[in-house]
Amino acid sequence: MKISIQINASPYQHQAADTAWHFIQAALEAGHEVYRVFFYHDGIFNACRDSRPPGDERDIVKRWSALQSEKGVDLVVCVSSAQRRGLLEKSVAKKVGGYIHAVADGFRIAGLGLLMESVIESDRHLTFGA
Amino acid sequence: MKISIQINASPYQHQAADTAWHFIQAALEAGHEVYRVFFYHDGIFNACRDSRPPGDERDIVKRWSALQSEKGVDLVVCVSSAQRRGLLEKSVAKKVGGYIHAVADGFRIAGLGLLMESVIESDRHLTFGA
Amino acid sequence: MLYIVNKKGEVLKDCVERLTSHDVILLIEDAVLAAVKTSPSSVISTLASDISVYALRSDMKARGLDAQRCYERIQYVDYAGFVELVENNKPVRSCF
Amino acid sequence: MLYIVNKKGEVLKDCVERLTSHDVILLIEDAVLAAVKTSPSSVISTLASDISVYALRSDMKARGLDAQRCYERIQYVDYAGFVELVENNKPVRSCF
Amino acid sequence: MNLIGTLPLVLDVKTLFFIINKGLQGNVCGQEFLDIILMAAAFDQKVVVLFEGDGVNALLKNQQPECLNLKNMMPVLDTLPVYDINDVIVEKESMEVYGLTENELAIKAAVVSRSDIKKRLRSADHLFGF
Amino acid sequence: MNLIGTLPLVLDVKTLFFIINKGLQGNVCGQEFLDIILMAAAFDQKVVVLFEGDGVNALLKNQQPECLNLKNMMPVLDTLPVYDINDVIVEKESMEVYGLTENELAIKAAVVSRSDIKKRLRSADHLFGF
Repeated sequence: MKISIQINASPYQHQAADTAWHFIQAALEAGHEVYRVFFYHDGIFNACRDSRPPGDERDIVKRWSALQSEKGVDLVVCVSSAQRRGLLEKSVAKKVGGYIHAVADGFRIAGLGLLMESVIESDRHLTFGA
Repeated sequence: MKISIQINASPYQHQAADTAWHFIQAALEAGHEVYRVFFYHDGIFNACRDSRPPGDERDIVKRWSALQSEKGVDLVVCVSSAQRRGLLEKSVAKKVGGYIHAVADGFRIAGLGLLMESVIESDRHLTFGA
Repeated sequence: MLYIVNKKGEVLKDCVERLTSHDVILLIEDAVLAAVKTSPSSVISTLASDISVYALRSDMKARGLDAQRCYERIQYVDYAGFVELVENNKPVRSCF
Repeated sequence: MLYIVNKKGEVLKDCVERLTSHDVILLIEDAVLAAVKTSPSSVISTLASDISVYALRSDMKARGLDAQRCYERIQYVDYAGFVELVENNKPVRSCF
Repeated sequence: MNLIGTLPLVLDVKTLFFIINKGLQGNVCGQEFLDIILMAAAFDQKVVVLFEGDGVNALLKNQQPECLNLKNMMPVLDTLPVYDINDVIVEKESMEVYGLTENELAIKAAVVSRSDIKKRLRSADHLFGF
Repeated sequence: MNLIGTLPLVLDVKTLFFIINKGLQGNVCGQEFLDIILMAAAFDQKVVVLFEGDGVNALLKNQQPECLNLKNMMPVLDTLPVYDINDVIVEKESMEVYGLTENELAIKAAVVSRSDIKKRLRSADHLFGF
């Protein structure tokens, strides 16, 4: 089964990002394909490269990066949600050669078209919100 | 009357930052003193320097900066909330000579002590949340 | 004591259950929906008469609600009135 | 049809009012509090018997709730069971 | 970085229900939700927009969010037919809760009972909320 | 940038009520709220911690958030007396809602009726929630 995931809430302030992550682990273990994780609304803050939780706590951003590097799950941050909220700034991106310095490893930036594609190609679409 | 304000929610996703701003305008007009605005939890995202809402919409971050420059209201971002969520990163701050490149003009970074001082010195403390 | 409430569901209900004589409650943001008379979730009708109920006018206007659809007991304030309520009541509880 | 619910107040109530025969509901995050028998806000007891009610075990455990305090009709799943519910039901509605 | 992504040439047509059960004013989530709806239409999907619960108030005439410097969503709702989104339904029971009649609605929408909506929902591929 | 701020040498003593009416597990807000409580004690304020509503469940023994990689707040609650925070009260009516008895509570707390709590609340200078 192909599963599409959408995350609407910021990490730490809400459990949504935790629940989604545990769900994805279980889905992959059961042999399903996670077609894409799309970060929307405040969900884009899951991609904050500079997030530094205290050392004795889970690091939500790093956990997402690992999901991409180890399991190849596609992580997409909505460009318009991110620009509104200050995760990305075009002039900065030009200077530093891309958005790669704002978002953590393993995330890519794209528009809502990639959410739609994910939804259309998948058997299920789950939204995790606040 | 001295009023202390605490903002717990991210801008745009919730009305809290809007309501607080309108309240503060009215309080200042009525001759009250706003002792401090303290940004806590996801409220720290109100200070995102790079936030770029579409041109036909209110710019919440700029509105806060103006409140500081025009009315002298003290805007304080909680350092631990901000580090957890990725608004600030110590190694970056060292390189660029301070946090000034992460937070917008008019905000300063500090610990919970400044919230406590604000509360103790004020006649009222109002929290605006999600 | 002043309660500032911004949601109409459980948040408002929890608050209303704890109101006592001469308390003041101000509905802001999405809580103004509870001012509508027909709303079944509106616990406003259950309040004792010695409790003052206010709603923030701009939040009503933003949502297209007019006073005719709302409980007669509700009083309306603008932000200046919001500030006065805060000035005249202590302590203030923000319920969100 | 599967409903995934993460809050126990109005969100759960709105969802429960729309459940029909053979629907499945899964309580996650703070919604697991609605599984507690004594909770007055728990609308679980009002559900028809042909509706299946599940709760996510790890969210119960995290909050110190054990099955003895909860409605007997509730079935418990871990994340693997959560995935199976998603696999076996269509469409899925996330209520938050 | 690729902002559009590589899309397959031919995509399936799925039935997508977009459920608006909260007001559209006060925060940006409703606004960003409408963006998803428009994107779904641009992808030629079968789009149904459903107003229920508190969401029926989003259809009220004379909403004036401008008084709080908030964006009015009514022009976007007015645009739905332009995007060939004509399957707009409102739950009858929720209208009764708020004492609304059909001629008080700002846009054209079919008033449908909860049980009939449920029959339609069962045939959907994916459900979206915010 | 000044992380501590300049504090007056002598601060007033105010009566501060901290109301926990939500669970402390699942997100970081409860945890960050406890930080404010500890800071208030460090400032030698008169601190009262009140558990009511869903918040009474935060006092349950045997909470195991570690199973979701979440931080357990019980060690912090255990620490309250160390910070001279001894005025911890639980609303009787809320305990009844969840069928809890006094010996099921993980920490020492006085069970007080709603009406008696209200009398105490009225004497507070500031109320905090999250």
